[in-house]
Amino acid sequence: MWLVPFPVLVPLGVAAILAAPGRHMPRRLADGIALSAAGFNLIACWVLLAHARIQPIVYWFGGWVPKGGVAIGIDFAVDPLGAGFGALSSALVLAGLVFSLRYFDSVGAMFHALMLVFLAALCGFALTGDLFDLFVFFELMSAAAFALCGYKSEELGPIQGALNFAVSNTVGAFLILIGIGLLYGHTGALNFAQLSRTLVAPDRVAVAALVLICSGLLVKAAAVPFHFWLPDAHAVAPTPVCILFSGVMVEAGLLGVARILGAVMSHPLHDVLPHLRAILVVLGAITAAVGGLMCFAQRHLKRMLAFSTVSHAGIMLAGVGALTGPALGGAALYVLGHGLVKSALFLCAGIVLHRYRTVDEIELIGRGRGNPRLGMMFGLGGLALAGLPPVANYFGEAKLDDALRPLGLHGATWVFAAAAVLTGGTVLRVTARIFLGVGPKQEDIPDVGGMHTENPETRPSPHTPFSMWFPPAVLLAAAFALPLLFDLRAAAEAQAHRVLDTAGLAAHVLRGAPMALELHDQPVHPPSLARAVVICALALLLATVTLGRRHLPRPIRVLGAALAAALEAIRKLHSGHIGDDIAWLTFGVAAFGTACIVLLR
Amino acid sequence: MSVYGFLPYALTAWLFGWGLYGIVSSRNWVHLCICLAIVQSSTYVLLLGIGYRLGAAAPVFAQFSASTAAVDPVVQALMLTDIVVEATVVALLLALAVRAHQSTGSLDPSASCEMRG
Amino acid sequence: MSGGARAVLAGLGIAGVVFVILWGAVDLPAVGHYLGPYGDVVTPLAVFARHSTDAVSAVNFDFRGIDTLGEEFILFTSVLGVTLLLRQSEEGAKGEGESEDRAQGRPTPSTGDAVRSFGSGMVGLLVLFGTYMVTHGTVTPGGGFQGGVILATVPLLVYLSSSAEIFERIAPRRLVEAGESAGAFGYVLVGLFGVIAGVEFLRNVVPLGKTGTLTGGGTTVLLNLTVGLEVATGFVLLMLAFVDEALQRRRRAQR
Amino acid sequence: MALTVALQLVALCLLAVLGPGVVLTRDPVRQAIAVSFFGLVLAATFFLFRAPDVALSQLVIGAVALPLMILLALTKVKNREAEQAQTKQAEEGGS
Repeated sequence: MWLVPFPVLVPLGVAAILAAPGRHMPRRLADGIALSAAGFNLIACWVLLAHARIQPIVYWFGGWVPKGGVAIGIDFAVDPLGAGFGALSSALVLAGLVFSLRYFDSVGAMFHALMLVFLAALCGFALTGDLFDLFVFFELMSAAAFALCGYKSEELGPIQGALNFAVSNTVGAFLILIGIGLLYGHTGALNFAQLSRTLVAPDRVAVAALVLICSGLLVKAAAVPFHFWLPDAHAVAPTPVCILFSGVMVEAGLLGVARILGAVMSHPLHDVLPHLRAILVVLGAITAAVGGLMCFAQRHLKRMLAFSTVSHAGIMLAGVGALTGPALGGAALYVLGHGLVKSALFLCAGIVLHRYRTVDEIELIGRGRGNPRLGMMFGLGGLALAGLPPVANYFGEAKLDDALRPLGLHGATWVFAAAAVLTGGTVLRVTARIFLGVGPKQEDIPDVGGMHTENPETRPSPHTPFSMWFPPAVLLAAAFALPLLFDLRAAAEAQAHRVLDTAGLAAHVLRGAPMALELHDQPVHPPSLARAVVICALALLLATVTLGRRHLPRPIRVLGAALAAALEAIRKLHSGHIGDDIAWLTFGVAAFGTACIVLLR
Repeated sequence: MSVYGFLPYALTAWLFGWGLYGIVSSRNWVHLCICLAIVQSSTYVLLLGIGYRLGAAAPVFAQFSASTAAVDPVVQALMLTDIVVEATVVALLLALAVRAHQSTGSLDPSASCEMRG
Repeated sequence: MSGGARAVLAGLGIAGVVFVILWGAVDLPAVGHYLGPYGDVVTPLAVFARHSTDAVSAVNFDFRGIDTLGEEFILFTSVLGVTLLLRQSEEGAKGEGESEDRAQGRPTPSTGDAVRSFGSGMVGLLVLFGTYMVTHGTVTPGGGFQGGVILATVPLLVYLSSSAEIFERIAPRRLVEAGESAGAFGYVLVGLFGVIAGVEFLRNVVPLGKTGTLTGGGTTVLLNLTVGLEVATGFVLLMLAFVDEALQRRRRAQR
Repeated sequence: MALTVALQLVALCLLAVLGPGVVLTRDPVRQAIAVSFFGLVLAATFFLFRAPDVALSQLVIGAVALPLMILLALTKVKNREAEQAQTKQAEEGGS
């Protein structure tokens, strides 16, 4: 199908046009061109999604079809998960661009060009069927992200964040490259399909490459202990960029892991899959727990949301790492819901910064009383983060829960429920403080020092412009409406089966053999409402308890103080020093590597 | 495996390790960028070793016949991409380092790093 | 984290990373014994199907052309990023005013006659060499990237060996920026020839010339030209971003 | 061929010594020169391993463009430091 390369080509081409002449172009014209390009991408990805439902579309660049099972060129293997990811990315770029219409006072077309390159890289990353091409798009995404992260370069925070981000992710990229080198030396192939056919057993090269490539991708996906760069970068980037970082960039790392595991590794590692699953789900559970606790301990609004992204990334990592169709389908739904909700929340934080000139929870107490619309969006976002039905991530979480229990991973599901309570409860706490003015005027966890707030990015205006509150409202509405409009659950699961069908995918890519669409054998039963309701109620309770802690009986307060002390120990590890970040990163690779070598061989 | 047959792989791990050590222990952002370049050079060595064939010709021919043995051109194409990536990443990092120096008056990572929690 | 704790953590981590790499590499084929199949399939194709005597160039610009598109845009993006990061600082510096005036009074480095004549001699040679390399990518080692970087050193050499004004004259900023955009866009455009002809993106639809000549590789030579333009202008802009302040100072001093 | 192998071994061993040398050079200006030399040896290694295309790339980027960028960045930093020192002196002289 001719449309396949265009989600990459159109944003790149438009970015090239915007870069030089864009500086001498009226601002509104540049806005219009960039918005049209992102809009085109949304439609193109949607069309590809519709077409790929029946069979994945394989597109060989340059017309170099494989010869005798050897891939000569590079292919884009478009499946609905990849195309859907492209569509989500396009929607978020669109939202970010609309939000920035009145947001940045002096923004050249360079900002637009960088956003479009970012979008092209995300789409290419999601669609490609070649290992080295994946790396190229990974680096393209990184280059655009580093520049966007340091966009407010007059301030120290963004520069620090961008430096930590760039160094960590570049080390991650080199880990991936070493892994690619090992695989290529072993198999003489770079195409996913061809690799999966050549690798047959969990031999040393395969395991070492798995460790290195997955570690590199998990740096992007912010799994603990690879996550230290994330809050530093997410908290300081301009708001329209934050939504891409949290909504799709972290998830891109997970999509990469799903591709490596599904399209290449699940066949050679077939006999040891339960061990690999255990490693990844445990990693996900640790990430969810650490992220949730750190989120609770923040008072800087954007940093809080950044840590909640770490927490949710852990949940999604478990969905990917469980390596079953239902779990991966659940993760896909979770990515959709989380991407929309978290972006809406980041944009709301941006509006708060615009209106009240600070993002410090304590300074903001009661300042939002006159703005119920924003407060409602914030509160609804908090509940949606906890999984209020029928938001898309509620279905995702429920599906993941159903998938993990039969695998004997009950413990992890409890951790994920706790993470949802912590992150949702924290956002609800903030909502109550800012928009209702309740709660003590001191932070909930004693500080370890450091940053509370950041400089405003905009000139003040008496009320919120339409272009600023409209995007988060639409994103929130979409998060709730999409699962009602489409039968996402069955579709996600069936398509997720295909991602993990290594042999079928390889035959389809290399020989054009049609893939089977594995339909669920039992009817999809409605997910348990009770669990979701309990989680949301607990999130509300957590917010209430935190804010009303003065009125609690003494023993509970003592318990709380003890928990706070324990939490402070974790907080102290987040020093923001690049040496510490990289030390943790290498330690993570070593630990992950040891676990894989011991368990998979 | 002979010493010759393993030396490039060993050199890969050796350079990767030293580069990481340099990054972790660095007291200067510019120094850190250069250490990152050393880490990256380890990936070149790995790719170079993988595609090499003893006694074969370079993949640039004056005359080519079906029996000509050549080293793998694919890894060389990958290395070309890799080298450009290196230059660009280092350029971006240097620009960020210059900005960090303008904000803090120092190139030391710990000078401007505050406990964030 | 204290220095000691970090050292222990990093020591363990680095040892682990090194171990994983070595542990996996033990099972690789020994160096010098490449087993294929990718390279062995591609090399004859480069010569016979692509009329290109440089197989690396055929891989870069034909078989794996989309990689090179990504690579070109990585450079494009980082130029954009570096310009963005460093330009804003100059706007800030202008606001200070005072430091600008002070800088004006500082002596500018004078360039000796020997350097100057050496430089102008080199310029011609480099332009020739760079252009040759950009255009002969399909035939001999080198190509758009290598030639582009060589061409980018020309304005820099002029800057070092003669006046800032000449530098501005041979590399006016707007023209260089336009060239960069055109180079990046050009790659996409040449790739689109295939789509316009009703086949795949980046399909080599330009008729192939005789093996071993400039036009042997079809679109390869066009792609090399666009990459050469992008890389040359991109690197000039990168260097410019770092020397801009000094350049302005020198221009003022020369006036 | 024996000569090639011997040269390759020498080049690899040289890299093994130079790499840590670059890392351990803590002064950035000296380090830029060291990394330029490292890049030169790397380019020679590529050439010995039959990769002329990559050797050329490495030569122009690793041995020339990269060290040049590092030196330019350091100059920029130094200029600013000198300016700041001057401003400080002027302030002290004024008061």
